[in-house]
Amino acid sequence: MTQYQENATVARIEQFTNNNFRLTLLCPQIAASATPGQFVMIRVGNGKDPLLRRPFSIHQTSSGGRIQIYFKVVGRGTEILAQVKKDQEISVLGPLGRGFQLNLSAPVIIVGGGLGIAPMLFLAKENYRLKRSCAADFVLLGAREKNELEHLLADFKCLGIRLLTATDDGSLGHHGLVTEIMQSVSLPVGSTVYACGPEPMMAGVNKICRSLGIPCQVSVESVMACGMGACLGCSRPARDGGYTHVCVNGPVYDAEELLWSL
Amino acid sequence: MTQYQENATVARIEQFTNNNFRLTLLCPQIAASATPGQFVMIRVGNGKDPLLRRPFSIHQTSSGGRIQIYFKVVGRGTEILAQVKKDQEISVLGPLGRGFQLNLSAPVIIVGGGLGIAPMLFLAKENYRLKRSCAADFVLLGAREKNELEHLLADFKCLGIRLLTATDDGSLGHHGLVTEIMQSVSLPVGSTVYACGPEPMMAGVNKICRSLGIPCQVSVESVMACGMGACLGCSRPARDGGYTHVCVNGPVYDAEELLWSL
Amino acid sequence: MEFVIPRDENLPDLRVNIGSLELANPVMTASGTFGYAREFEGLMNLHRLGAVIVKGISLYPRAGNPPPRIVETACGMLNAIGLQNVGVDRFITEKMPYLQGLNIPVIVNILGDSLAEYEEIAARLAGVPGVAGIEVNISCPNVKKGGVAFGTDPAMAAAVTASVKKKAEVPVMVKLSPNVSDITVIARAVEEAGADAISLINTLIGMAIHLPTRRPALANIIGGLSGPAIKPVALRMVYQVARVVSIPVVGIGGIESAEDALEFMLAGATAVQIGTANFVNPRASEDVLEGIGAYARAEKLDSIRSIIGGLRLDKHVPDMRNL
Amino acid sequence: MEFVIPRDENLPDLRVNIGSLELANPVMTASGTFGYAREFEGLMNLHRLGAVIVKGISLYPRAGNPPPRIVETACGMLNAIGLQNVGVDRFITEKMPYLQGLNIPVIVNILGDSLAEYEEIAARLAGVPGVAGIEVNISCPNVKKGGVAFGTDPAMAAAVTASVKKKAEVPVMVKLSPNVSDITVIARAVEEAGADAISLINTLIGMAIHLPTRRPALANIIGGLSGPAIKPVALRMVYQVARVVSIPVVGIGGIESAEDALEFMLAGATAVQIGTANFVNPRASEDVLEGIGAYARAEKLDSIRSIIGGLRLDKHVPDMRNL
Ligand SMILES: Cc1cc2nc3c(=O)[nH]c(=O)nc-3n(C[C@H](O)[C@H](O)[C@H](O)COP(=O)(O)OP(=O)(O)OC[C@H]3O[C@@H](n4cnc5c(N)ncnc54)[C@H](O)[C@@H]3O)c2cc1C
Ligand SMILES: Cc1cc2nc3c(=O)[nH]c(=O)nc-3n(C[C@H](O)[C@H](O)[C@H](O)COP(=O)(O)OP(=O)(O)OC[C@H]3O[C@@H](n4cnc5c(N)ncnc54)[C@H](O)[C@@H]3O)c2cc1C
Ligand SMILES: Cc1cc2nc3c(=O)[nH]c(=O)nc-3n(C[C@H](O)[C@H](O)[C@H](O)COP(=O)(O)O)c2cc1C
Ligand SMILES: Cc1cc2nc3c(=O)[nH]c(=O)nc-3n(C[C@H](O)[C@H](O)[C@H](O)COP(=O)(O)O)c2cc1C
Ligand code: FES
Ligand code: FES
Repeated sequence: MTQYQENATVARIEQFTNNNFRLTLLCPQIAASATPGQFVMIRVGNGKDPLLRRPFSIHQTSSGGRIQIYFKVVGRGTEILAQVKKDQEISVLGPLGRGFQLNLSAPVIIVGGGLGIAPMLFLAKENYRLKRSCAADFVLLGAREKNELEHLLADFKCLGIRLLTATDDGSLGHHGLVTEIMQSVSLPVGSTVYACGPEPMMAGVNKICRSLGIPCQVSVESVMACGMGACLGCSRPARDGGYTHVCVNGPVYDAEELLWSL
Repeated sequence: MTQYQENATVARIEQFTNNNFRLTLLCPQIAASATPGQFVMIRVGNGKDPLLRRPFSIHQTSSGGRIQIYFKVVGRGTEILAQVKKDQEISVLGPLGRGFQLNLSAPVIIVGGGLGIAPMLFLAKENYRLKRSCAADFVLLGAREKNELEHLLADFKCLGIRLLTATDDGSLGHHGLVTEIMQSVSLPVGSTVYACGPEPMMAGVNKICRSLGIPCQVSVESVMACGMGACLGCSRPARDGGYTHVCVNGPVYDAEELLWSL
Repeated sequence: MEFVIPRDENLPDLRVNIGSLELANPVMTASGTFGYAREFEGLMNLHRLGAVIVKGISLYPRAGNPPPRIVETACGMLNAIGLQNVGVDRFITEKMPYLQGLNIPVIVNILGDSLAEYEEIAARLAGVPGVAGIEVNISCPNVKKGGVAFGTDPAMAAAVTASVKKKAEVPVMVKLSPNVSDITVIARAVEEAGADAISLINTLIGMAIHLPTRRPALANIIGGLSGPAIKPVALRMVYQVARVVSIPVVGIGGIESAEDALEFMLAGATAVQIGTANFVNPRASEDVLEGIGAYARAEKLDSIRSIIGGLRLDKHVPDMRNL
Repeated sequence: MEFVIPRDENLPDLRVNIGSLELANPVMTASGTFGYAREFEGLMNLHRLGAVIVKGISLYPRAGNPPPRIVETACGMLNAIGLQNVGVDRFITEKMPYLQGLNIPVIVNILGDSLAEYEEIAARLAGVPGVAGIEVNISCPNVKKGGVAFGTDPAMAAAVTASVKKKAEVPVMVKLSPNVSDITVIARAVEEAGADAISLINTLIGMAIHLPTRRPALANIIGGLSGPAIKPVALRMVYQVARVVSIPVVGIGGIESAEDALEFMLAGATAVQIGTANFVNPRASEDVLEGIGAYARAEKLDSIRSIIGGLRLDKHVPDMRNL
């Protein structure tokens, strides 16, 4: 697995809500080698503070050597990142981590909640590109409210995969949790579920999958310093009693490898 | 002496050379109370690094509540400052320090070298505004080369005070040091000399003044943390054997109060 | 000493006690970073300060170190002022009248070269109107004689404390040096010697080099590191000390915001001091005070005292981030 | 051990010696910040490193601390990894073959719970092909047993050094803890006990609190502070130690650039280690190396050795700034 440190040019900045942004970054080497579920570590400034890079899922790649990240301002680092200017250069390290294992021979259900939608577009696109037919597949997206979702839908819709949405306030799609719509779709034996979102959502998705005997791959988070297995900082308790390192063993796991509290 | 901490709006950015900039800042309280020779402390960023404010002489003030600073990029702080955008807000603290003592009843010679020209425009303007006649006065400006000087000249010229220039490379005015042109102008007894520039220049100006028995006021620098007498960091050896604090006792001194090595 | 503590009934109760001294709020200014208060007069409301701590005072005036005395470092600064000050007698006649007029507790930071000097300074401050407390600096890294030695040896630290206590008529707070192997040993020693409170930390000893000239950035070669860079060390030491002493602990080190101050209080500090931040934002202490008030209101605290030492250690919530 | 030191005749001479070990250049990677080197394979040219120092190895595998293990601070970070590692035996079989193939000196950082454990690890490393040196970590703040105690007591530090020296067949470098009152005392103790070199500093002990949850930011509560924030402390300690020992000193702490590295060398360091900077810029060590080369060329140095300890203390040029 080869990784690159590239000075990426900011090609496009989209602001969806007060706090939700999408950046298009020109970093050809990373774009060419990334697979769905992998992430990048971005240096938000040139100075010594904030010191560490910030991890972001690869939202999608383009043949023009671009990648996108979709992120929310939650603290100092993302605040600075939200202020980048077009054509500015920022240092991007990637692609990092182990991504999703595609299942090209059976139905897949892709479940994204909140910012967890970020890696799911790349996954859905690759799934669509490589698979003979997506007729049995589903994309289920949840968010707090309509304006956190609507700008993302076009990119999913053009794949023609069946798409269902849920919002906490009912402003778009199902009024409630994405796990609720999941229970309304049929999950045939042999299908694979992919989930990324808040911990309780992923725990809920996993619970449903387990009860149906369906494998579930989740993409999880952790605090990270290096993103490449060097610092051992990103540990997460594993089912086997030890720790797993999200940056190299994940961020995508078979949900059964991890511990869930629901 | 009242001081203010204002969130100043950047009203105008002028770039004269690769490294020389002039900023116009809207900070009405500071503008209204500043006198020539005083300075401001500017916070170049919002973060924790670089931590300390940077001192800059007040280049001129305007009745519209503006001040100007004229500065050169020499390190991290000035590098960041050179990248401010129009309409951005930056925190300015001032006016600080003791400025020049005007002499309205006798000829004055204003000598500025390099970035030391910065405070001299404000001084020349006040001298012109308050004095009956400037017919016997001189402004002497020195710099390394033409393009460090030429953009500043218009503002001086419109005062009608006699203006002589010197450049190290001869690209504008006298080919040599500003102290050399100083020896070519008559310095009548009773006149006052004001100088700001590199230490050797000020030492040279002072030597000439001393030999003629003419008082010389100089504006000097020092590393500063607070700019307001609180940290005692900006000490400079004084002639009396003790230390003087440039931010409160200066930056303008009677040259005889300080120690000079030439 | 008695102070009229302004207590707006709509405001949360921010009062805290440092020994017998009640402060209107837990925000003080750190010695050496706030001059003699007057410097900040026009830039903030001095009357709102919980207390003001003045620049370190010695028995005789000191000229301080040659320049350069300060240099910026990553998220911090080094200083080697060398305790320049006017001496205790001129402090009393020249500086105290203004300070007394502020009607807030004035805590005098003192430093001596010997036990006798510490005792003598305390004696001269006894009965001076307006002096509400003494902070004993046993930790300044910039003075060759005395200074460090007192702060790193528990027996000496205790002896200094006892000397000052002998003469002091106001609460005595001892300010510890962080440049020690085990801060709790020193803390316990000064508590046993009668300290009414402990403040920490003073600066970490550091150094910077100016590569182009290949010279030390400070004429004194070494200096004291302060600012946000040292906050993690300060917070750790406050936490460790607060667990082993029963006198109040005052937190110092890189505090810039109300969040910083509240973290120190959770770690066990009864009050805090704002140092280097005063240089960056001359009204930092007032901003911190307002932020603490806003927090107390938002969290519906009856008294800010309720968060002192309130760090939750029960069960760690793994950082599941913010997806 | 012998290494083929690539020596381009057009390049300045950057070789330095750590005891009997000659390094092609003074740039190493610090333990715990560079994994087992392979992680950086595609991101920089590993063959150019002066030496690689691997993550701390203990006698038996360790699982490390529960998360969160890291948190960012002002210009720095805290870590409480808890010395997670595969143990010395698996290190030798699983990690050494790759490392040996790099054809650069591999220095193994070791940590034990007792003198016997330190000795045993050294014994197991004896004769392992590719191991060019041992770095003895007596300073990790994150392991309850051993760790800190060894690093803060001169007698214990000396005893650990002697134990390792008994079995080691390669130069032994002892890595000091900065969390002590007087670093020179520990440095002299390990020198007398036979250390071939001293590296410093390990992390400062610090703490961070997550205000919204009122909990420590690290599950371990305290952790080790690293990064640019600690550079002034590290530089000061290197300066102090280099003046009192005659063995080589290796500087560590917040080094991000060639300028930083050169400052440590002026202060007395023979070589440097790049730590936290590897996380920010995975090719930091190569960038530092190139910068040192450029400096040596620009300053026309015959050998980089000529700047070691070259700090100029003669006469201070007052900071007249840049007008
Ligand atoms: C593999 C991976 C992929 C990711 N992909 C995305 C993505 O595609 N889009 C996206 O928006 N984000 C993504 N994230 C999360 C993203 O990295 C963070 O939001 C970002 O690093 C925050 O940086 P910051 O400086 O803005 O916030 P910080 O200031 O670092 O803090 C962020 C938040 O975390 C909280 N926090 C900090 N420490 C603790 C603690 N100890 N316990 C509990 N809470 C704490 C803070 O309160 C704050 O709310 C991903 C993370 C990982 C690991
Ligand atoms: C009262 C006053 C008024 C001023 N007015 C002006 C003005 O009008 N215009 C203007 O351009 N500048 C002015 N200055 C200077 C200005 O403040 C500095 O140029 C600025 O602070 C530099 O900040 P920086 O972060 O860019 O550089 P820094 O990174 O802080 O370093 C600046 C330079 O100083 C050198 N330096 C740092 N430490 C030392 C040391 N110990 N010994 C020797 N050299 C050292 C560095 O090598 C570098 O070249 C004034 C200074 C004072 C005190
Ligand atoms: C310029 C300066 C001067 C100081 N002078 C003193 C002093 O005289 N006495 C003292 O006890 N502490 C002194 N200190 C230490 C501060 O009071 C404080 O303990 C330290 O700076 C850490 O806090 P901070 O990070 O908030 O600045 C000084 C600090 C600075 C920066
Ligand atoms: C995540 C992390 C893990 C570390 N692990 C070790 C270790 O196993 N052994 C050791 O001696 N030092 C360890 N250190 C300390 C570093 O080697 C180094 O001494 C310290 O970080 C200071 O250097 P820096 O500021 O350049 O990072 C670790 C540091 C970090 C940040
Ligand atoms: S983030 Fe460093 S090992 Fe995972
Ligand atoms: S800069 Fe602080 S006293 Fe002058």
